[in-house]
Amino acid sequence: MAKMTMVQALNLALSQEMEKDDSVMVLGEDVGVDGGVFRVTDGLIDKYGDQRVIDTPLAEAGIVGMSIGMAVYGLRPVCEIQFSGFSYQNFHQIENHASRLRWRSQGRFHVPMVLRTPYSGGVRALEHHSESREAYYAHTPGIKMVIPSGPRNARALLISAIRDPDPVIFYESKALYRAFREEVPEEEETFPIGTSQIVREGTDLTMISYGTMMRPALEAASILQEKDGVETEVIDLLTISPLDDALFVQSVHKTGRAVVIHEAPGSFGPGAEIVSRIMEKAFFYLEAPIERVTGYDIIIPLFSRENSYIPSAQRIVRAAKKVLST
Amino acid sequence: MAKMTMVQALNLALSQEMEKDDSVMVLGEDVGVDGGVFRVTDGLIDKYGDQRVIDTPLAEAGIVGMSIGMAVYGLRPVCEIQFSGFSYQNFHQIENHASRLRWRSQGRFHVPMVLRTPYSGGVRALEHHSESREAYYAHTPGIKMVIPSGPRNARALLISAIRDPDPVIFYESKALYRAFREEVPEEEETFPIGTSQIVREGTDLTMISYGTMMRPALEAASILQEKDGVETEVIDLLTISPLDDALFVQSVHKTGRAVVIHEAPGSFGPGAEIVSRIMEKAFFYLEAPIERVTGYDIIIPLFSRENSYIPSAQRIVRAAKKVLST
Amino acid sequence: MPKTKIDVPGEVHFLSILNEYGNLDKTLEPDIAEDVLLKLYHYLLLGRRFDERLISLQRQGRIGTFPPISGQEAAHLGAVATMRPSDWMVPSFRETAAELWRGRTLESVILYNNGYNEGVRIPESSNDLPVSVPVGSQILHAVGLGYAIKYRQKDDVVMTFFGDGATSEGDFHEGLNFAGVFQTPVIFVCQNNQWAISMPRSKQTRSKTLAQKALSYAVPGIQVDGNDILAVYAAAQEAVASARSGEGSTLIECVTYRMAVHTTADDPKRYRTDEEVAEWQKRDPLVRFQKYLKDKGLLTDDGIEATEAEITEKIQNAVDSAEEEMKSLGNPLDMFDHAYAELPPRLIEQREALARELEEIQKESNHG
Amino acid sequence: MPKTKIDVPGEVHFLSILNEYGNLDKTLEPDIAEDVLLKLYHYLLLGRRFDERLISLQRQGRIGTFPPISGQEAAHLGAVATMRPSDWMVPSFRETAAELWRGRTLESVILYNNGYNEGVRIPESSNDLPVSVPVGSQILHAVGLGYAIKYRQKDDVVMTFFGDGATSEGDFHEGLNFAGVFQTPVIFVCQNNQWAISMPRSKQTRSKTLAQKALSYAVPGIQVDGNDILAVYAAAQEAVASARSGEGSTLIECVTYRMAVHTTADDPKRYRTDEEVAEWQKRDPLVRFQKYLKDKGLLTDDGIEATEAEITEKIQNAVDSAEEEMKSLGNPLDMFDHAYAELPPRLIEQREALARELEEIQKESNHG
Ligand SMILES: Cc1ncc(C[n+]2csc(CCOP(=O)(O)OP(=O)(O)O)c2C)c(N)n1
Ligand SMILES: Cc1ncc(C[n+]2csc(CCOP(=O)(O)OP(=O)(O)O)c2C)c(N)n1
Ligand SMILES: [Mg+2]
Ligand SMILES: [Mg+2]
Repeated sequence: MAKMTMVQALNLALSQEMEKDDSVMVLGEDVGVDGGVFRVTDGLIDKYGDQRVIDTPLAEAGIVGMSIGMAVYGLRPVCEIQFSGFSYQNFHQIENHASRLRWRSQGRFHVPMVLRTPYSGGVRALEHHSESREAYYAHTPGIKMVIPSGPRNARALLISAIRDPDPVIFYESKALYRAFREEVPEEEETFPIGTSQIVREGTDLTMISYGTMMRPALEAASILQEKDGVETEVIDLLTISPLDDALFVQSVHKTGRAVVIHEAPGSFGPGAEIVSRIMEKAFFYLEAPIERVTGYDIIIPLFSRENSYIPSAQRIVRAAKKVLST
Repeated sequence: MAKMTMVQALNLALSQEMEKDDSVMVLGEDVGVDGGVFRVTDGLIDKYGDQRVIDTPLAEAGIVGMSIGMAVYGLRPVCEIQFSGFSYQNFHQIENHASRLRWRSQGRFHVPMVLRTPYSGGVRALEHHSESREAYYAHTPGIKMVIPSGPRNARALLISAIRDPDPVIFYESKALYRAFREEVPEEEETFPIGTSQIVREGTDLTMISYGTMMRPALEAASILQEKDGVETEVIDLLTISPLDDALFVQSVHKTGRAVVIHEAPGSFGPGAEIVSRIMEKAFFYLEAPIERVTGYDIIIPLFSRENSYIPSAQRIVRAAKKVLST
Repeated sequence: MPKTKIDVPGEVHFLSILNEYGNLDKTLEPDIAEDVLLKLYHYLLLGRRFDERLISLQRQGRIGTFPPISGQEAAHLGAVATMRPSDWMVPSFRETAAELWRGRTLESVILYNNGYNEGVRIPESSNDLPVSVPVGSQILHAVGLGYAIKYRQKDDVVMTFFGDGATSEGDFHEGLNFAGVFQTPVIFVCQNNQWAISMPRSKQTRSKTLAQKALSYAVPGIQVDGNDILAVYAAAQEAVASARSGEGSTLIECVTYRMAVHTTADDPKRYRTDEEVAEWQKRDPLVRFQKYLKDKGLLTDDGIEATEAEITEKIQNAVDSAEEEMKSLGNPLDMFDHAYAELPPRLIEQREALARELEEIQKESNHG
Repeated sequence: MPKTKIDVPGEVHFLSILNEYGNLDKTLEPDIAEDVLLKLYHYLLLGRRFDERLISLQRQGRIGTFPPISGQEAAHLGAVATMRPSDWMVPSFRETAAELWRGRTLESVILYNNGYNEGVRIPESSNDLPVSVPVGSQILHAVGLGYAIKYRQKDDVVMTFFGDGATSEGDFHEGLNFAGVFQTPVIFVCQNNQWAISMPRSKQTRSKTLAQKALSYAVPGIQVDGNDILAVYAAAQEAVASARSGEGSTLIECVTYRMAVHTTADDPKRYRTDEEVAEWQKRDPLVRFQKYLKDKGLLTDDGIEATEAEITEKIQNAVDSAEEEMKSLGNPLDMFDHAYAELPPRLIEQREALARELEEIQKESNHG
């Protein structure tokens, strides 16, 4: 086992899958010679050549449309869109085709592609480089939406995504790319898409989150325990869609209280679906209204103010106390 | 007052606004000589000329990007995207620019444009012609998302949308275009964007819906009253975003029970936000979990099976009974 | 102001072999086997007659809206006739005759046009993608397939179709540029039928030809008389050979005409004159090719009649069997098929809810 | 196979006036007033020195990531210098010197680069859009502005900028095509700086030049030495005059070089050689223009020193005042400004929630 950053762990996943299966291809802007602007694809072109690690012209619809064709042929393209803020240029290729070629061809073709793209703020990035729009993809039938929260699960989920027979949008948190290291085993590890995880057990309150927000959520859980003795159960969704509601519903059955946290704007955000599932499946267990702690319904501000936009542990603690005090 | 279809009422709105204000422009594919594939822009080119009613080349990003430039200059472009299923081709222009040029220029520029596009199924249309994706736009900061439900409010809302200083996505129900006629006054009528309406009063149950689904919702309300004496309050949202939660929250305070209806896929759909607002603002009034009656989380099927996909009055009645029996 | 002229590489040519009066340029006549010529004739006529039948079915409410192909049969048939079965076809939505040539059944067309997904059941042996309605979007898939073929060191080629209107879409540009950069074995066939719904070719772009747009990507471009099946065949044959031998892509602009409505929901009287249509009717690809085959002694009036009869029967059988098949396609639950490889839990819940609903409706109607 | 050659209209020329050795083609020398020449020199130098200062500020953590312009000053300055104030500039993100020329303050650049929205406060008198990061997307706004100007029968023009990489985006294609069709008064200036991050121009497209892409839209295209400010000026002047007189658009490809990093987050050593950079350093637009002015007797060594001193002070003042201003920009609540013309109820709630939160934090820290 080696201690790795998320960037290194993702690189390991790509490299190992490419080694094992010559149908796995990497393509995108600056993914080859440059190794990707965040270096996630670093060194792959040296190992696997420029036929498999493809530096493309600057055209997102081109990248995704080409990936669809490759996937239909039977390859397993992993394309990178340099920032999620530029994945709307290819949105029609996802909506009109990637998501529905299986259905449109009655199963004759399918699109086993992965679209990797960095999301979320917190790294003092340029305009258009800090958005969180997982809700768009979660609402789109036919695709899967995955967001890992650390090196180890990122590596395992990326391998599962590559092997998945359906298209997967794979959001990578810029803020977590190099934030911390984790032990990542050399040998292959996968993690089933569509499955969430309890990362901290508790009985008083359920916190549901994913991606970048797992760290402030866990920090809030610690604060609540230390300062108020509150035992918080924290769930890491890992997959946003298809949403694994079983685990958090079960948790709310136990705790009766919940806080949902994400960085994306609150209104019509992913949290709304989580709240609705709890409403549907655990209403009579609820002791207080669920709180959502989210980004505001505005464009995430330029970086000098982004910290006030992004939910903090303090904001989460405050919401938790509100839920607990009802 | 004349009895008009929604198509005619929308045409009246466009014509009157163009008459009154020479900064109002219409552009899109086939909107000029052909009068639009649904004839919403019929005759406008004869009245206002081909400088103001612009047949564009076949390029949606081009249409929306050009509209943004026109709007920045001070014109009021009303562009048509022929079907909402082809509005993803221009999604980046909405996400990256239309929604945020006011913010990006600190108020120096703004984008008073309207993007009109037909949505929803029910008219035996071709593939990609029947989608409902209002949730994408509702989740996008900086824009407004409006969906009228009949000729009169369509006309009034379109005028308000044209006059609105911010970009408005204006979804028009294909199923309602010619479904029925309503009295539409010749004299100007507007309707405030961001305001919903009670269209049937009741005390036992609140139904919240919009657009195409208003008719089955109202039909369900009638059935419930006739067969079971249930008094349903029916709310027509009209604007999806910014969401007017005050009215439906107030209604749920009174009824304690709610059903939310839309044609879009259920998961991460607009209904989730409505449920969440009720959770937030009327939790302690709720007597039963809210039911969502929606399209399934799949691509709307080709037209031979679309009727089983689109929520029907019967399905709504069943959901209402479930809510009432808890 | 004097400047140095840059030598922009590439020329654009126009190819015509069998002109609108049925006159043949012998020097250019492609060498096509007789059985292939007759098969081409069969499919040209089949395309035309099937179109006519579909229009009448549509008018009777027996199928939904669809895009007729009349007038364009040669432009797409001549192109696909140069391909092998293992090659890939990436269609738009106005290449029905080509799809039939490639093995799609008439039944499947009818089912699809009547709103049944089952109409896009594609046999495992077929390498043809389903029709693509979002204009221009399929072009990029062809490039991806081409890249994959090249990567796998196969000598198959990909042929993709689109209209004149599609050349305005960003996807056209990105696709052609990728094809140039990656030298993929893709033949881009533009059926320039003069109209994109109500938009005439002249207003779609100020460019003199569509073929010349290829030069922006260092891809060869050629314009052909798309109503001349020999010219289409010859140009496609050259492009296919070039792609197969690793020399990359070609853009072929077939100058043709949509003789019928855009779709059955369209009223062309709003935007074009009867005279224009009449003018183009004189250039009918079918009439011209018939004359050619007769001149060649390959076709007689009896032969024409026999082909007509054979086709009438084929179409009637297809209509009958499609309408028979539709009776068994009533199950709404099938809409959940092929959403994902494996149905996720939420979709299982939704499918079960619909199943219960259908049962209740069944019960209610039994008791009602 | 013999075919008829189609005469594709349009030629592409290359324009160079002051070559890399500072030699002038007298016959082509544009007629620019002396004060304008000196002003151009001032802004060329300002662009260069400001870039250098911004890089050092970035290295010190006093601003965030930003895209330097060094080497490209002439390519964008020469172009905007031909415009009137009432004309419109639609920038990409690598035209800082042009923005300064047009009236943007150095302070605003610093604020923006340090993550303050206040850096895009645009005066009412200015017709310049804010920088646009999504590559190629702004091109379409220029076309819309051009359409509006034409509709209002004004004789203003629009000039939009983008890089070589941007020509691969669908928006470039759609924009140029619309400009051709609607004959809008838009000048498209492509700063071909040879690289799109790590992607060399040669792999971005197989097309020999970017200028020739204009021919696909029946728009004139010209390639100029982008490090030769006289050539850029001359080409832009002609394009502006043509647009102003109602003759539509021109695409100008300025062949230049990004001498520095793509952004301060980039490491060019990964993808290009020091030799290549050194080769281009010899063609520095600033050195060349300096020689020209000296030869012309407009500039002396003293004059150069004085300009340097003036610029150093200007920059220092700007840094000081920007850093002073930033101190007063701490209020997080300002993030809700300019979201909509009027804040909707939900945003009022959210703003209030944040205000309460900030108050509580204030209180806690007072008591802590
Ligand atoms: C992206 C997209 N935009 C709009 C439409 C609606 N539409 C269908 S066909 C068509 C015209 C297509 O013209 P052309 O490419 O010339 O093909 P043709 O119909 O003439 O065969 C339009 C606008 C669509 N299907 N897809
Ligand atoms: C649509 C989009 N895709 C990707 C990016 C990330 N990105 C920023 S600049 C750049 C390269 C741009 O190259 P070019 O157009 O040549 O301009 P240059 O940076 O050389 O000035 C890329 C890929 C972006 N900003 N926008
Ligand atoms: Mg056409
Ligand atoms: Mg560049």
